[in-house]
Amino acid sequence: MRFAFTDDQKMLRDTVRDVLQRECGPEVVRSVWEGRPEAAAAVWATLAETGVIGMTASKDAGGLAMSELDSILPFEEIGYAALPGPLVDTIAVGIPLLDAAGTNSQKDQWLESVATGNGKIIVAFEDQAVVPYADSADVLIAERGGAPHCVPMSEVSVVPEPSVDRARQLARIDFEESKAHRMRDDVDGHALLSLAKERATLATAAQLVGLSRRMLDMAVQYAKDREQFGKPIGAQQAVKHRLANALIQQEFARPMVYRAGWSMATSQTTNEIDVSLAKIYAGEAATFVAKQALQVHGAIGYTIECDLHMWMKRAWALAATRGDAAFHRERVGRQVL
Amino acid sequence: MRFAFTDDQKMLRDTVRDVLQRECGPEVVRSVWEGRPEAAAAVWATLAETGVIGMTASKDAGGLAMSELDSILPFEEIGYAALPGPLVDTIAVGIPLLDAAGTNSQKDQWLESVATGNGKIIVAFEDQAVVPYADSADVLIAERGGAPHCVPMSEVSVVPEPSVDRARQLARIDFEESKAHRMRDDVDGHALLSLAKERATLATAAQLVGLSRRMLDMAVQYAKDREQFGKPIGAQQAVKHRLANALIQQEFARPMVYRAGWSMATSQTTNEIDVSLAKIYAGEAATFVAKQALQVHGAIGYTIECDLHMWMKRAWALAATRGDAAFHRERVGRQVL
Amino acid sequence: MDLDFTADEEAFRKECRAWLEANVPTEALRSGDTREGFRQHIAWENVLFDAGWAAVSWPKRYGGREASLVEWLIFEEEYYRARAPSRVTQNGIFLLAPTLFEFGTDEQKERILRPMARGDVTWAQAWSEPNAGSDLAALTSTARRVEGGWRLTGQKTWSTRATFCDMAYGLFRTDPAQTRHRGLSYFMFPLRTEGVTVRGVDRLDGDEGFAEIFLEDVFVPAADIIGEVDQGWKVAMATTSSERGLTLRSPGRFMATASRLVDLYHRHRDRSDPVLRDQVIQAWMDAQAYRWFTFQTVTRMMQGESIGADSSMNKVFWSEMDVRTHETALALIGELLELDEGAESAVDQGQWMKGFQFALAGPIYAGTNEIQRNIIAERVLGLPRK
Amino acid sequence: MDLDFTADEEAFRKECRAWLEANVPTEALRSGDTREGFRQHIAWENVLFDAGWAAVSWPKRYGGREASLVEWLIFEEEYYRARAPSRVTQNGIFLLAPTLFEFGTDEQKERILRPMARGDVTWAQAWSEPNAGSDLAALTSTARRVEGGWRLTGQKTWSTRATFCDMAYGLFRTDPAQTRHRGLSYFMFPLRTEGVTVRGVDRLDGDEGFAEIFLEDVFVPAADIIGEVDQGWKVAMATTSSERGLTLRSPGRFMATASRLVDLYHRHRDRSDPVLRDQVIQAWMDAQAYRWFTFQTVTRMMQGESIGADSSMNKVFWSEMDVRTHETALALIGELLELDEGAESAVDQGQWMKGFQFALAGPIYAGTNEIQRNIIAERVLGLPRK
Repeated sequence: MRFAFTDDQKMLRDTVRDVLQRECGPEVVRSVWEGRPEAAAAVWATLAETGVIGMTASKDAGGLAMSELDSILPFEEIGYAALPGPLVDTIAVGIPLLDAAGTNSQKDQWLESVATGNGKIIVAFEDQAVVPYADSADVLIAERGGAPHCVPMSEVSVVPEPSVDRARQLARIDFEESKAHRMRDDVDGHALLSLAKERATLATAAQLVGLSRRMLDMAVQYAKDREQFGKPIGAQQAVKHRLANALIQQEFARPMVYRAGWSMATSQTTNEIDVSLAKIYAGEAATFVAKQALQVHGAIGYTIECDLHMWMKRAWALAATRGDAAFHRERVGRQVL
Repeated sequence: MRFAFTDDQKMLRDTVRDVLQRECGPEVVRSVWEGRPEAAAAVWATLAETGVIGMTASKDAGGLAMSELDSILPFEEIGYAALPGPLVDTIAVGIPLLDAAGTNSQKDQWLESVATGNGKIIVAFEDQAVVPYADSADVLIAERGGAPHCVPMSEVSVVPEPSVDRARQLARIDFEESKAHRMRDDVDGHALLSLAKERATLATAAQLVGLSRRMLDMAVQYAKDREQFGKPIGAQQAVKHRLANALIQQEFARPMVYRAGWSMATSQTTNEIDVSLAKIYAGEAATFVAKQALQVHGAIGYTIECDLHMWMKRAWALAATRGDAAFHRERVGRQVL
Repeated sequence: MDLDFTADEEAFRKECRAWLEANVPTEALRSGDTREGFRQHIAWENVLFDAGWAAVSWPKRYGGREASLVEWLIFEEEYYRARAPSRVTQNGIFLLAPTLFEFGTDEQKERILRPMARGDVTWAQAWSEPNAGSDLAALTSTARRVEGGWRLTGQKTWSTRATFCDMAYGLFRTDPAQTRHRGLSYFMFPLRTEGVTVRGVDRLDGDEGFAEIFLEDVFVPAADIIGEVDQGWKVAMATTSSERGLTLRSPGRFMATASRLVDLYHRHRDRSDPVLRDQVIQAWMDAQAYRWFTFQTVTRMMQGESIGADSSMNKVFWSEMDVRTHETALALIGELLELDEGAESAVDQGQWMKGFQFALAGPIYAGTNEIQRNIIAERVLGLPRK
Repeated sequence: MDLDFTADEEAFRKECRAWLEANVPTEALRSGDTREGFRQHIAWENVLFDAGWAAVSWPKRYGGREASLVEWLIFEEEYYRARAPSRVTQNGIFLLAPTLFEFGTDEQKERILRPMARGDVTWAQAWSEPNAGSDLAALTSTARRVEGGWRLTGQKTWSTRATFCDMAYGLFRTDPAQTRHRGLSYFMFPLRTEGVTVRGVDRLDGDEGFAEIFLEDVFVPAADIIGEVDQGWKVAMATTSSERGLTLRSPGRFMATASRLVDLYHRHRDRSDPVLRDQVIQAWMDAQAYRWFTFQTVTRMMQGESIGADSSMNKVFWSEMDVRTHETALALIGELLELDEGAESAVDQGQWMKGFQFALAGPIYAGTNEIQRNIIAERVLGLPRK
């Protein structure tokens, strides 16, 4: 029993953190928010250079063949920075699916270009009414009739459906199915899609942890800086206890997410329930921290001039997506009771 | 629309309050707690003299023919004092049942003596596994086969079942049914028993409000008196907010209870749901206030030397009796949804 | 105690309902916190005033109906039930007007009230300053006495709809030798005049609901002080108490939200788990609790009692109930909750997310709930200040 | 990261489980907080020690097995799973011993540890005083230097099981010229000696679990100070941190409670509404969360990190989880929840109400949760003290 990341995993986290700190300040997120998704393009390119975009690709495909556990900390950092774009879909879900189920021609067309940062994948499961980042993606991997399909975005119709998080370009999508879209039929497409759903959920949970940490950092900083009644508001016991509660909820969510990463990476029999626990705790922590951070900020937090709102809205969206609390609690409940 | 008690109702409340303040200090409750139920006998007698015990009896029976609304404030005061004894059973439930469904001989034997304080009624509905105060009662009114029965306690077997609230002598009871026990068969016994259940629930809710008020008073006083770190603990914002939350929950429960009293007294069609709302809010307020009061008291509140525990345990017991939160929430839910 | 409405009250309700059914615009107006929507709402306020419904509890001479507090609550219930437009005049009618009734001169009342209630002159509050939010007494804006009046200088913030309004009111330090609560006066001042700059600030939901107001030597005639010079704190406190209490958030609003929630529940029953069902029940019950608490309070007021710090309990209760109710709605909606107004697939046109964001301001504005709990603890329970 | 147990760890678990299955008394002992029960529990402690299970993480020379922290957690999981008796030696083994290991002399360790772990000499903590609870530095008990040692005078309170114990430990002011945290020393002192009066105080659940200790000129040899004279605060703080943290409440305890709750749920399924079902799930999940958080912490410790103020998060989490879990159990039981131990109709012999009352102390003792949240805010988040 050893519950800690390896030095390699931490080094990768530090790499991602450095890139995002340098290249993805709040002003970048804000630019995307205001309708300029190209503002994040350079970040994507730098991440690709460091190997993060292709990290889950097999070595044959020029990737690092990294596991779900290896990608947990990078996704946490991506959440911390609120970097917009189909990162989960591309890294955690799309590349492994393409690698495992793509035909040779699909792989030739997409795998290397995506893994090296020259293309973006979005993934649509059949239970999704809308998908994010369709505007900026190059290829869609879609579940249809229980089987995976690989469709160039040029063949996909996209109807925007604005999200409250304007950096998440949501859309309804549709496509005319053709033979060329079908992925390999000599693999168990259903099983791969199931696995893909768990991976999407896990990576989303990791992002939620990062969002939570950032909102808490913002609130703590604000509580130290803002003075009322002649002292920092962070000296008020009510503010202290509010932020202490936020920290507790966040810190008890983290090991749940890390553990789910390990369960996925080592194919534990409990991995579905572990992923559900991760999503429940991470989602509840992030929305709870959001609420505390907003209350600590007061009126300033209630404006779109303050950066907080971009993280808060991402947290609301991600907590409800890839199975909301009701869905995952029910899944846990069926196992436990 | 006028949501206020009359001067008469308030005068009656003041009378009860004065009697209890004078004669039912915590030491009286403690005596009963320690196994001397006779310690409360004088209080019962004084209450009878003021007419409170017989208040619900019809004028024919020498009572004041007072309504469920009239008895709300007295029961709140009884809760405030934590006076032990079958007050709800006798005043709110037993006397009106005896009055409405008693045979002439049952009434002759019990009604006047009970109404004047010379006897105590306990009431047992069929869904009750245990009943309180069987030890100190003179007559039992029991639901059996859906019909009310009136049984002298001398004919009832009583097996004690200790409550965590030692002032509430709980017991399992049983009796051999005989013809003499049957109450009048020319009245709708089923309807009277249903009404009796609502009355028992309502009076219990009123007691819970009183219990809550007393615990909050104790906690506020303690917070003013107890000093730590060179100042009263009540100057700490965490203590302030805890007690403010307690007050809010309590004060929003009160009108729900008063309203249910009015609904019962005026036979509104909504009276079942109104009684459920009263019980839910009063029960949750009392248990919430209990928890806050204990935390404010700290270790001292955690001993049986401090009076608080007697109120706290009564609150736990009453919140769960006459239908707990789950029961009443379901009853409300069926109406609302 | 008589919780039935009187025949007069029932008649009043019937009249409200009939008028609203006939007059409430069938098509939803744009948000009153946008420029275009504000104009639409003002047109509605004109209609409302001309029919005598703009300020039902006011004296008839100012355009009211001299309705009792209970009748006012009935009006509100009917207003929200009819889903009538939100009141962009509320910072005038519900916050400034009570102050004028208590402290204003006859001249001020004659001049100000009717145009305010009709929406001909619109009012914004100007309480906070960048460094005086919760700590209102830390304000630094000043008023300098000049011939015939005063010159105001300083900066105000979180001024709701000030970008669209004509006038504002707030506190300024008239005695520079005094600090904190002393030496302040309560001014009404124009927003469209020389020396005033108003900068809109977008709210969480993207609407331009707030503004900053910059004042540089802005002239205000002496007649536009309310109450006595240097007594502004006392005058203002009367207003903040009505802001917290009944007038800002009457139960009708939450009863309407609760019934819309029940309706949403029925439409989403397929995905709603039993825990959400219970939360829907809780939301409905809480709206009831708030209603009965309010009728009890109103009865106390009608019997001449003053409510004072008790109104802080109202504020905490309704603001937190409103957040919980919207959270429950969003949980019922599930994954699609993030869809914004204008998204075709949005449930109920995205109004629940919009309402949720609006509700989140509840625990912050009109005195944060932290401040309210301090008030409850200190003034109602008597706990020591320090 | 490897969340599987190693072969050695699995073997250790197997050994624990086998021994406990063979040795845990089949009939429940009386409460260890009653005189008779205390005696029964001590007999059990003897058995435990003689088999080498009393303090698994201690060095072998003191009767331990030099188990790793992970192995200690495994032992605890097995111990609670087996429903073995509660540890009446815990205030010695888990609170005093860590202090002795860090600050004690070799002589002290040789003399004290084995009898402590075997239950031959039993230990009570004596931290609080009537006017020094949360504010421990306000204590007024003194130690006067005399030939060969010290004379202790003062009053201690909330001393768990001091009525039954042989010895106690606590802080006394050795330098009368100093105040607050300065000039205190950490003493071990006898409870059955001249000048000591112990008065039992009944807990909420009626057991005589607490005591007050009155000391009048009680002699203590110089050898019974731990650490340096006047440095007692520093020494004590090391202990209070282990009190809050892992050693006092290991996850095994809550996992066992959660599985008993699941079992109760299955037996009361007929009356349990879906909301209670969800609370049962929550209780189970929280016990899991606490377990994984703890394994993460223990890994940090095994890598040489010091945990410090983070342990306050443990304290808040487990204490509030424990209350919630018991509240859920009581809600499942419903109307019969008030039945006490000894009531025939009580569900599970009334243990849930008993456990609930015990759980209620969690947010109070070992530093109230208010104090813990202050620590988290100030020392972990770095918020200003004043």
